[in-house]
Amino acid sequence: MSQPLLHIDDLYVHFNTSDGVVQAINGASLTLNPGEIVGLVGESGSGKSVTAMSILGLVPKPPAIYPKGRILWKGIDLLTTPDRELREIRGGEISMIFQDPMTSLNPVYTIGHQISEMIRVHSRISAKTAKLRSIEMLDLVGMPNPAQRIDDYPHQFSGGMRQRAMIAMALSCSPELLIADEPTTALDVTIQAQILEILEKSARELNVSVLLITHDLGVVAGICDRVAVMYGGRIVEEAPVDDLFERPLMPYTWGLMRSIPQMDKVSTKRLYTIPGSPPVMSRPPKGCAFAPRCEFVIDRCHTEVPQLIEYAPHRMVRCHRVSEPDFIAVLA
Amino acid sequence: MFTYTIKRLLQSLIVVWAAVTLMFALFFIIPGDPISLKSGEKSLPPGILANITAKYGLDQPTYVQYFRFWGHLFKGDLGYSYKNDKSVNTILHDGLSTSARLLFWGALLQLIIALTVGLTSAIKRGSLGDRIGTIFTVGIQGIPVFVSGLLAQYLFGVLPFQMHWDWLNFFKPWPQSWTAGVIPTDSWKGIILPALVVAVVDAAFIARMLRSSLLEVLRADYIRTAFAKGLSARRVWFHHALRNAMIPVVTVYGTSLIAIFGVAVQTEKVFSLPGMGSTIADSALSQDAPVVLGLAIVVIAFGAVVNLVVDLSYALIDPRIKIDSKAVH
Amino acid sequence: MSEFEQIPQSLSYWQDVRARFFANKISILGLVMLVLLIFIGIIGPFISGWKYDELGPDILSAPFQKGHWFGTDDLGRDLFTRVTYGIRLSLTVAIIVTIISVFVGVTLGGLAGYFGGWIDTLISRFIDTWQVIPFVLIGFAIITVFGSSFWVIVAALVFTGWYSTTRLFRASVMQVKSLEYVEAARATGATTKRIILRHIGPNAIPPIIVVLAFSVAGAILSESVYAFLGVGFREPTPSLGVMISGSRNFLTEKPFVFFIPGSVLVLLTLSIVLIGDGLRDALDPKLRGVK
Amino acid sequence: MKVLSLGKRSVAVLAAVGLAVGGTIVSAHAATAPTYIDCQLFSAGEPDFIDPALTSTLVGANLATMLFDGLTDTDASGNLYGEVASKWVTKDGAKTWAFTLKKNLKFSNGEAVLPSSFVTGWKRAFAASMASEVAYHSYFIAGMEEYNTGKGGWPSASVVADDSAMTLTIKMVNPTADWPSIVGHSVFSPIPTTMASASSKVEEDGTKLVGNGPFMLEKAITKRAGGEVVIVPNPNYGGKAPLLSRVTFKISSDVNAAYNAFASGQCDNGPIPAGRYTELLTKWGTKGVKTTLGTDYWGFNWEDPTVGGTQNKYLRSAISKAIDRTQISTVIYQGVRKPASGLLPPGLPGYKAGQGLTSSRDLNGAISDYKRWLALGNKTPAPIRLSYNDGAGWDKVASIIIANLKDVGIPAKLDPYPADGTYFSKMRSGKGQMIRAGWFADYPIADNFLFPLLHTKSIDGDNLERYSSVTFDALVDSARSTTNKSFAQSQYRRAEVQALRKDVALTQTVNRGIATVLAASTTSFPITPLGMIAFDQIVKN
Repeated sequence: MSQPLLHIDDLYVHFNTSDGVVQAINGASLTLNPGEIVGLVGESGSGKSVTAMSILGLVPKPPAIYPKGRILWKGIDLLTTPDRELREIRGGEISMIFQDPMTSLNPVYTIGHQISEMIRVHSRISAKTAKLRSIEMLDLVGMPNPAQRIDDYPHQFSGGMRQRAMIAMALSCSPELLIADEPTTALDVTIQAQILEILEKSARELNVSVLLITHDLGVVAGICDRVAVMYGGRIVEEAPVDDLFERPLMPYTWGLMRSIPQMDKVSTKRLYTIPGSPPVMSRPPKGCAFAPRCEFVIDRCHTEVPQLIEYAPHRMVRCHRVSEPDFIAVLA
Repeated sequence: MFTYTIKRLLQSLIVVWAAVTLMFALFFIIPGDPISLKSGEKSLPPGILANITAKYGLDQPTYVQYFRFWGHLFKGDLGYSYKNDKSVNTILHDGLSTSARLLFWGALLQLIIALTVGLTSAIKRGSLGDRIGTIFTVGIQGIPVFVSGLLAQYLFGVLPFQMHWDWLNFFKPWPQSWTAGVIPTDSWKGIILPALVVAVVDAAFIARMLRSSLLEVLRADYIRTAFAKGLSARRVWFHHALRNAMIPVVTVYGTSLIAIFGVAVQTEKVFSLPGMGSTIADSALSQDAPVVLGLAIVVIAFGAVVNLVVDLSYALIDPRIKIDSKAVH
Repeated sequence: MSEFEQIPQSLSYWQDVRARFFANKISILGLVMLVLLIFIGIIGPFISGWKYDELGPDILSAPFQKGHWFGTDDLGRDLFTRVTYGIRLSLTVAIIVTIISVFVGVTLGGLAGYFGGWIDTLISRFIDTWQVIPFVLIGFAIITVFGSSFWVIVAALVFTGWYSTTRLFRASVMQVKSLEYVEAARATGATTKRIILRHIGPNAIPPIIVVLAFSVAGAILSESVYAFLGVGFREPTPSLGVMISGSRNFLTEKPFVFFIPGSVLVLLTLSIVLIGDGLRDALDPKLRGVK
Repeated sequence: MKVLSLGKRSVAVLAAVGLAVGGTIVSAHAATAPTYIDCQLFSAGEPDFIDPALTSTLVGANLATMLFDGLTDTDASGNLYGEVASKWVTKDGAKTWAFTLKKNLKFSNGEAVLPSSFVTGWKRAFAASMASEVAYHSYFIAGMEEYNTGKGGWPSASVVADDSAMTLTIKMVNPTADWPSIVGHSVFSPIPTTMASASSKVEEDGTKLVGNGPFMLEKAITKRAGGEVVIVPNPNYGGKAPLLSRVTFKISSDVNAAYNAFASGQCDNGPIPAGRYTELLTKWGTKGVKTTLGTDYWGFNWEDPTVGGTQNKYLRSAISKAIDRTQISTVIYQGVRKPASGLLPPGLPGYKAGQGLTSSRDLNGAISDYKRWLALGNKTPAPIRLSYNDGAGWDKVASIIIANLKDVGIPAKLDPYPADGTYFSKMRSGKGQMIRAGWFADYPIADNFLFPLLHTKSIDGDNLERYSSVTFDALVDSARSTTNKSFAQSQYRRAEVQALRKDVALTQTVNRGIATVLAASTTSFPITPLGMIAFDQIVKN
């Protein structure tokens, strides 16, 4: 196997706040290969966004500190890369789109200006060429009349169109990795599917890896090759998407799946909800972060953090009870 | 944009007309006897008073005076001082040459100080510089201009002399080479301290406004986007953040430009500068209505122009403002 | 990073405001300063042993000499007594002016903001007109025409201050009016009076409290400016502006005559500005729960 | 050299207090006579006019008298002398005055000064369209009031000029024994024919202002703060030539700025800012201090039930005796204005000291007078209002008087009026109780004080007290209509005693004075009792 594109190696991110140290990430590891679309799933507060932002160095320091770990981008540790080089990677090799297209575009500049600006930062081309390239990109993401609309301001677009423009911008410098942080959360349900489709289509067409961050397993199911589930600042399970849906190995993943409404099964039962609330990361539990909410909790879970182990090829899981066959059967 | 500009221009003209009429009413209708200043310690015989009244047209009904006033105004004639028959145009010209210099440097310094302090304290948030900046900007708001003017005179004139701190003395002639022929020597000497006094109060306010506005903008999602695009911090601050942060600041700057006249009056009084402000103050005290009114027209028109420019620059800075609707305010 | 911050235990809005205000060290400093100044203003004249217009034989005597704590002015009057009266005068004038301005502002601004339409247009255009006339000119006009008695000065200060409160209250009413729950109240058929009193009023109040503080500071400043320029209170009224104006001639030889009333005026306005700053931060719902 | 170094030191300090008005120091002149730079004259803002037909202020008149010579003038010792006139006579008991003019006098443009030059000047000055504030001085001449108010034509029978005989004959309305003094006022200046139709705005182009005085204008006037007026000797002047080759008047926005310009070495003289006399006189010496023909006083409203009328005389005398004039003089004027002993100022022809009730404080007398007043059935009055026009420092004088009265037990309070116009019109209509007033002589004659200030005919005019006494009026009237100078003088003195001592219609406080700071190089700086600086007689080393 060739060198992975991105390898997050045992990453820790803490925040110094007035309430004490918030341990947002406590040893997360994740690998992305070229051309792969990987989903990173978790509740809000699980650290998925911080992980994504850390890749691009967008977490403000202070208050953030990185006590341990590396983020290797084609073998280079992004955490220690000087700002000047990091800037070239940002947008040029790794680009990112955000949750709220309403606020993620600068309201005082035209869409065209904002896309061209990105292009011209990363390649020495004329303004005119950059504009043509922008129109081309908008066309790629399915923007109608891109040549005219390029001179419009963000407030003149609908939410879906703005997110298309964001995708166009993110892809305009032919990055190798696109981080999409909840790209559809703020959009209407009808638009969500379109955007995901455009995202997948464009990524496959341009051979761009995607790290799709979402709290919605349904989104992941549609387009991802592989899924990593995050809870309490750690990756708790990682698997090819089909395997995961077929047989979750971690009680949290299991819970998540049961809470998805299923259209094909008619059920009279109430929709499942995971009891309790997410851990407070300024005072994280001593053992497994999920232990207080887990239906299958054993004493050991409260005292000892389980290790991420390879349960089967390409299947990683972090649970003390994964070695118990009965337990696995229950989850399935 | 064009129709909007025309519409706003007309609105400004109406505002100027209304404000001037208000001033006219205050000075010509209510007191009734503006000639009283002629008759000071020594009383004047009625015949003499009648001659003077007729000379200034004050024997006419008020509405005739009012229309005559506008008639003359359209011809560019602001009338004549009751005090010494001097043309108000000349008085205005004389006062304006001093005030314009003071206010130009004052407004410029104000902008420079405000931008420097506001930007650095926002960017270096929480640093020692930011804290000093905050104390400076909060503290200065409690100091009225005439107090800071006198304080400046004490600190940069009296004290350095008494302590023999020649390097601090703003009133010592400065080396010729400093001016390098750009501005006449005595303009520099005369104007730098008053201009600083003019600048500093509202500069502090604008700096605070800019700082909080910038901090709010820097938290915005599109700033994160800009960083994610691989832009340098400098470009993000100046190209993306500053322009957005300027929107509320422009209003404050406009208001402060209108208010700068009040500041100028005090500064000119404190520093004995023969500008518009001190002229209006003296003329108002002696009820020399033509001078007050003539100079007030200029001040009012200036205020209206500033308002207009502020409104138009909103539209330029922020495309979200729909300039063809009246939702500007 | 708010998603990692703890949600504070639920407090009522005003408890929360109070907690936040008292957590602000600078506003506390302002409050302490103001209380101290008011205290001196109240008891000063009783303990100084002089009257504010009592001429003494010691002219321009330095502080802490011959029974004058702050020295005397050019007529041998006790500066401490005059300064304490100055605090009383400044605050009295400023508070009266503020009450009237806020009353005018709330009435006109409320009318303009709630009813909109031609009432709003009329009031807004009037504000536009008034706004371009610099405040000193308004003061000059009113005071030179009607003289400089107490109530004329109050009127001049109201005339220079009313429009900012009006504009602010108008904006705040318009904002609250468009909020969903007011729309809802309207939809359920609540009367105009009820909507104004029960729904809009209480929500538009926080900005008024902030304006109140800044308006008091502004009125103190304006009053002193008028006095300095010779159109406000005049000798021998112990206004701080009058004292500072009279001190100009002694700046080189007896600077304390300037520095004493000057610093009292600065401390007075500064303390109120600091309190206003603290109140604004404490009342702003956007900052609620954030330390 | 000690003085000089002291001066140099204070330069920077004082320059700090207000910015010195711009301009450069004129360096040593090539001409033999020294040049002179004056910062004193126009130190309180721009002059009103320097056109003699219009100027109503001391500073304007001062410059006008340097540019124009009238028929007569008063010298620094207060003596009347002929300027253009060589002699004057009246043959009909001061009803008609005939002036004989000096020959060969010229205007600065070369035109001869003839009797008809005065007719030209007066026709212009007293025309209704000029609306001159000082035109009323001409009302002594028969038919001139009608001419000035537009009710009659030019009274050619009253002003007869005979250019060949060089005589000017003037007919008066009433016998006017003091006419030779009155005609010395600058409004009676002659003008050349070129100025005959000059409007009231002639000063906008100052070069058209052509006179016959020792100086002439060098360039157009820039009458504004920061500007200057420059006069140079008139080459055609017939009298004694000035000792200076040029005088530059700098116009300052206020006294502080003017003083700072002086202190920084830009001028040869300057004014003294109020309240700093003592400090500055020690620095610069007292050469420039001079008493002038002016008196400050407080009048009692004759119609007021508390202080007015003969029945309240003892209250008025108590107040008069209670006032500490020395305190006012030293605390407020630091000795520049000296305690006055009567209404007429020292230096005025016919002046006699001690005409008033008292010039020094008499506390016991005041207390006993007050007791006598109370014994007449009066109760302690409501605080007596001391009315004054605000903004000119009178509040301080009033404060001292209130403190003085308190020692006697008489309550009093301040009663300021905002604008001068309002104040005087209110006082004229009888709204005051104790009325702040002052008078500066138009011409050096006793009548100029006594008639306008206290005569019944001056009620509604400058008789702010609305004082009316048959005895007083009879004394003044008899003095006015006689040509017997010593009789007139004794009548005026009796009238002054009647009003001040017997009726106590007013109580004088201080006599006015002028304080000028002078550079060490100025060795002679003559000021006339009328407050005019004789720039043509200044001696500078």
